[in-house]
Amino acid sequence: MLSRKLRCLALVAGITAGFSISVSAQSTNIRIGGLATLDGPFVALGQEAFRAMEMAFEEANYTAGGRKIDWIKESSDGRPDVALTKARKLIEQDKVDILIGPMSGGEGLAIKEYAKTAPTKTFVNGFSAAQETTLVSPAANFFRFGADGAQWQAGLGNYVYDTKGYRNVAVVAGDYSFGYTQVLGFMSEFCAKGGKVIEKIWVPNGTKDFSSAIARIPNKADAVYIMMGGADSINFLTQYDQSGAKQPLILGSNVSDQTVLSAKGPFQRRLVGLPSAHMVADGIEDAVYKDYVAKYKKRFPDGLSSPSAPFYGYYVATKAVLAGLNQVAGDLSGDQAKFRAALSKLRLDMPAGQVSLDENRQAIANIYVTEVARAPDGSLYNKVVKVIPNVNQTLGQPREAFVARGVPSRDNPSCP
Amino acid sequence: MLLQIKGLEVQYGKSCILHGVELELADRPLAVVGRNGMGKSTLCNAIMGMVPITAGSVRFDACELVGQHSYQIARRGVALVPQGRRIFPSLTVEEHLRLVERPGAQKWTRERVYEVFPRLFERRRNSGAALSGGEQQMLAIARALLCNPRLLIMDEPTEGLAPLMVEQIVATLKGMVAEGDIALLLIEQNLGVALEVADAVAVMVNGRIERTLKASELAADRGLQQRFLGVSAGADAAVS
Amino acid sequence: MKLLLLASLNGITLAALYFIVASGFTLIFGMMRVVNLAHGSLYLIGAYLGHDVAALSGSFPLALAGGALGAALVGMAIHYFLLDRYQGDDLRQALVTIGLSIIAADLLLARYGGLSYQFELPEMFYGSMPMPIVGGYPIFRIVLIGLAIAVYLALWLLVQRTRFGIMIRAGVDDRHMLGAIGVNVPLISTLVFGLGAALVGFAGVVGSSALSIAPGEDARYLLSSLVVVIVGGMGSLPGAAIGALLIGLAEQIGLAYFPTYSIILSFVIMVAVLAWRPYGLLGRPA
Amino acid sequence: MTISPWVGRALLASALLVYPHLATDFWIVSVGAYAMVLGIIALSLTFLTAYGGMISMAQMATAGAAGYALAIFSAHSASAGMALLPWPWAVAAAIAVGTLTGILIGIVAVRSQGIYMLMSTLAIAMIMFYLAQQNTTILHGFDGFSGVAVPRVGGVSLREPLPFYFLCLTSAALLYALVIYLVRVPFGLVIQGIRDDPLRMASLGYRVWLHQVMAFAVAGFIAAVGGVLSLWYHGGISPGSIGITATVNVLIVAVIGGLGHPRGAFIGALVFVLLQNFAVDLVGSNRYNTLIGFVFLVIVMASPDGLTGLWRRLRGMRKGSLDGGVVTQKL
Repeated sequence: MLSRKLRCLALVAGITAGFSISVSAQSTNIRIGGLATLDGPFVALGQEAFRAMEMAFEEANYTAGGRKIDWIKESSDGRPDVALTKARKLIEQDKVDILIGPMSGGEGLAIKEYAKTAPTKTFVNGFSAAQETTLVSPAANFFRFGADGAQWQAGLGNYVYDTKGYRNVAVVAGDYSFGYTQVLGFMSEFCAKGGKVIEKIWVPNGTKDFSSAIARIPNKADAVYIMMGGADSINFLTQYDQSGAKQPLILGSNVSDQTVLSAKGPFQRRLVGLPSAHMVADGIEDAVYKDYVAKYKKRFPDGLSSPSAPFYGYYVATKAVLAGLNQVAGDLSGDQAKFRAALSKLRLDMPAGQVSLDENRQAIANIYVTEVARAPDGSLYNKVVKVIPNVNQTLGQPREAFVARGVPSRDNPSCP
Repeated sequence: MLLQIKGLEVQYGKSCILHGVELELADRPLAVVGRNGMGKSTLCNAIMGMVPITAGSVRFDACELVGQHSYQIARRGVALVPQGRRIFPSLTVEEHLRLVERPGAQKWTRERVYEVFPRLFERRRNSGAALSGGEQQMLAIARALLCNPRLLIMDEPTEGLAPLMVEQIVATLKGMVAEGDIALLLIEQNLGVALEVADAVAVMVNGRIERTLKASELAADRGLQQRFLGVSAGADAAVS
Repeated sequence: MKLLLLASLNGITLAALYFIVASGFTLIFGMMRVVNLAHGSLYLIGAYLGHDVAALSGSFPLALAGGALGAALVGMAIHYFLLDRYQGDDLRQALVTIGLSIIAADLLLARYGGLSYQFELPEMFYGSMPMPIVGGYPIFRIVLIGLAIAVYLALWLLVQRTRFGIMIRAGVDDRHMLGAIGVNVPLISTLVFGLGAALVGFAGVVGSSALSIAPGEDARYLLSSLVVVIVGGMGSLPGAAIGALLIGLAEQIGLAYFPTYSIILSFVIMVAVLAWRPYGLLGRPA
Repeated sequence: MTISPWVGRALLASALLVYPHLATDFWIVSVGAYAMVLGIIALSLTFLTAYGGMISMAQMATAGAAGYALAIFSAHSASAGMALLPWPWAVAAAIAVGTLTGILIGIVAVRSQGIYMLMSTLAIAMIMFYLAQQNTTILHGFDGFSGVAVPRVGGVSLREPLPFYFLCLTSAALLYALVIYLVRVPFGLVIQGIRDDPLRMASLGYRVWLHQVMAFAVAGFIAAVGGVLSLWYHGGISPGSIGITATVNVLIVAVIGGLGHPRGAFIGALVFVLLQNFAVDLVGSNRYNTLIGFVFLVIVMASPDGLTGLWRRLRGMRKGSLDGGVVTQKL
């Protein structure tokens, strides 16, 4: 009895000691943690995220501000709980100085709250795009160099109203906060112009057979705005195509992503010409951007046909961290105060345009209105039809008024 | 010896059902008698490989059965007419027989079974669940015979049957014994049936074979019957 | 009216897919009392293998055969090497299959990545066909109904009309007795497991043509199979058909009329059935 | 080997008390405290299984019910700092909700047995998961609650590593003692009697279903405490906390440790937490799920009652006795 327990304890103590030693062997390197999803529904996005960090670090030769960089990867599965557990491990056990991540909205909210309990570290958002993360009670050490889900839709409402001439639109979107956020982004312009959203069909997360949701789309809708997660949108597009429905589609940001455009399937023929908007577009006609795409293709021959939005999100985040470190010459002393100040003032010239931060450390960036087009090699890409420069989180409205309209929900906003 | 059981032990969880059964059977029919809960059915199932055996050996025709799958035991020539008949309720009579019938020239065929049990032929399209107790028993016996066994184990074949039916079963058994090519191990509560069919009787008490004796010997000794089985002459009434 | 009709049609066609997936599950449980919680993994394996075959051969029928055969082989190996030894210990078998499904999900992710796959259907199955009242309806979803009926009839014939089927039914009734009359139950079990796996592998190819295939679908189809067979009664083929119809209709009609809680509806039906008939509509105690 | 078990227990207790003074915050909270939180939730399952012969997949959902209740009553980032109830009342209400959930689940679950019960409770867990995901007005839908305020007692936040560790340790010890106590009083003996032979207990005049539902109530209470601690640990709760992965994880923890004895829950939780944190370091960030699945599979196949049983058997083997090798477990 005794010997057994002693041995148990010895074992635990041994493991503890072993890992403690491996960590206490600290060097002068800067430790950067990467948190993305390699498991669960967002796995394809997670693979892109780590590719992005890898490419950014390689470009900097794993050095910033004169110090070497140690990169520690952790993976969650899209659940806030798990993201938090992994973030804790990165911060408390792996002793990273800076954490880049996470991937999805709920995770982002959890990490932002956790950031408040670790004020001496710096958190840079990866790709999570929930509006509240930086709009409501932001954390002083949490930075987001990417636009949020509502920003992503800037320009789309005006474009489909003016150019496509749609007046009545039906919405089919994922029944969760990211869906509400994107719809808000789309509707705030579209409704202001006088357009009507005559029906909103919220489909539960995890729905794979959308046929009956499609059946509910009213005939008098000029177009259908759709927004759901990657794999789900492929199902939707297929079923929409097969149902014989004729109305044109307007794509939420996830639906026009490369992870969807690159997926193999017969629905593809339906996509050409469909409008969408995002913080990046693979059809940007710009030498810097083309160079970025070329580097991606060269570095990741088994990757997508061009870098995806999550890749861009993590790439910009990593680039921002590196730039900040360079500005302070790698000096993270004083609980990283200097580094954070440098981050706040950064003006980054990124492949998709300049990025700067507002007072909540939320990105102000270009948004690209696009249409899906077919490249000469047969692959699909988002052709830029309009650039909306310097979109801020409140979509150009005064902050108080914007916040007062409340968090996006099933019924907010509304213009039937 | 056709069947030779040595030191057979069976446990269910922590409770011991058989502890050290010793039994031998040659060509002549042997009956095992005993009160309820003494382990008779467990003995049958153990021979057939249907319950895990803790210790001991079961040799059939000089071949060890312990550790073999029950289908292997069945293919060696042991057949069981189990307690409660265990007819497959979803199968028709015909399907029961098709299931066990082996191709090639065999002593027992579907035709012969229907000859012996004409009632089964009449009911061949009925499902096992729809049969009466006696019909089920005929079917269970027919199913075992179609395996063309060298040893037939019958566990309480007359249990719950009407007296007329019991007589018919006894007659069938006696006929089989008379033909002489199937050895019979008969488990019986009904002492009258046991004594009428078997030559020798093994008495089972608390998971052991207490004693093996000639059928005539037990028949004659009411004291012994009372002691081992708690029965008296009344039990014979079923047959007489 | 049009919406109700469309939703019902969608429900029936979804039920067809659910039935094909669940038929393998119920067959395996009925014969062996194995709750195969790796059923969803076999669905994924079938779908991915089918995709590989289609990529190599360009043939949809070959993909169907490849998915079914691949899943069958994997299923038989699982049964022979890992499950057969725990016959009768159903909890242990459930746990082993949980472990397998965790490993399978991860290895499939390593092999096929996180992207969604979808089959290029033969041209004749693609698009929609005209129908009264509802206007048009996807051809492949009608084909799905046909496939489900074909699977049902084939299984029915196999179970009712062949000696193998007699063995399966006898095994469901009393597998120990089946062994005692000389039937090699372990072999039959492995074959039945293979058959069940083949069905779900086939369903994987069909399902990823009608919908799509991606990591995470394993858990989804495992859950839907569980719900379908628990409602219908574990081990019963007509039960699986009834359960699939109920669940498919509930999901689609729910999605059409009260989408917010539609996804809960099928689980509520299941709990209601369990509370009223603990072994399902057509099931019976083990 | 001749030292009394009490000495061993005292040593274990003192080790658990000394440990947080030697370890880093990560080892105190993310390993030590979290293993105890997870262990408490798994304990509720082990209690049902070891003594009641029942497998419930809804224990994470039960814990989640308590967690959600506490999140609603407490201050959190969405309620802008206003708590509905003072925290002791909120905790009491949360534990009441968890216990009640356990009772309700039990009423449905005890209508079936064995593997059927496993499946029906899995279905109930899924209902609760989807309910949490779809209800936006009360349960905040897909995002759930984040930034839940953790109470301060006497100026000390319970979220600080040491207070939180000792809170978890005390809860775990008390619940463990509760289980050990319960199984020795008449109620526990009846539960075990029902596990072994429900018909016999029914014929002796015991109301079988009532006792089984009461066992679910006890399990619900234990899980509810785990749910409260888990909410404070994570600072929030979302549908994913009670989804299929989390649900299966509780089973994995209990099985790795051993379903035969309450201590298995904590041993399993410790192993699981270590694996979850360090499997990445062993096999790289890509295939750590394979490792977790493989460890689970090996333990399931090697030992029907997990690591506790394996340990017992290894000891038996070394002593040269065979009886240690036969561990039968009826479920």
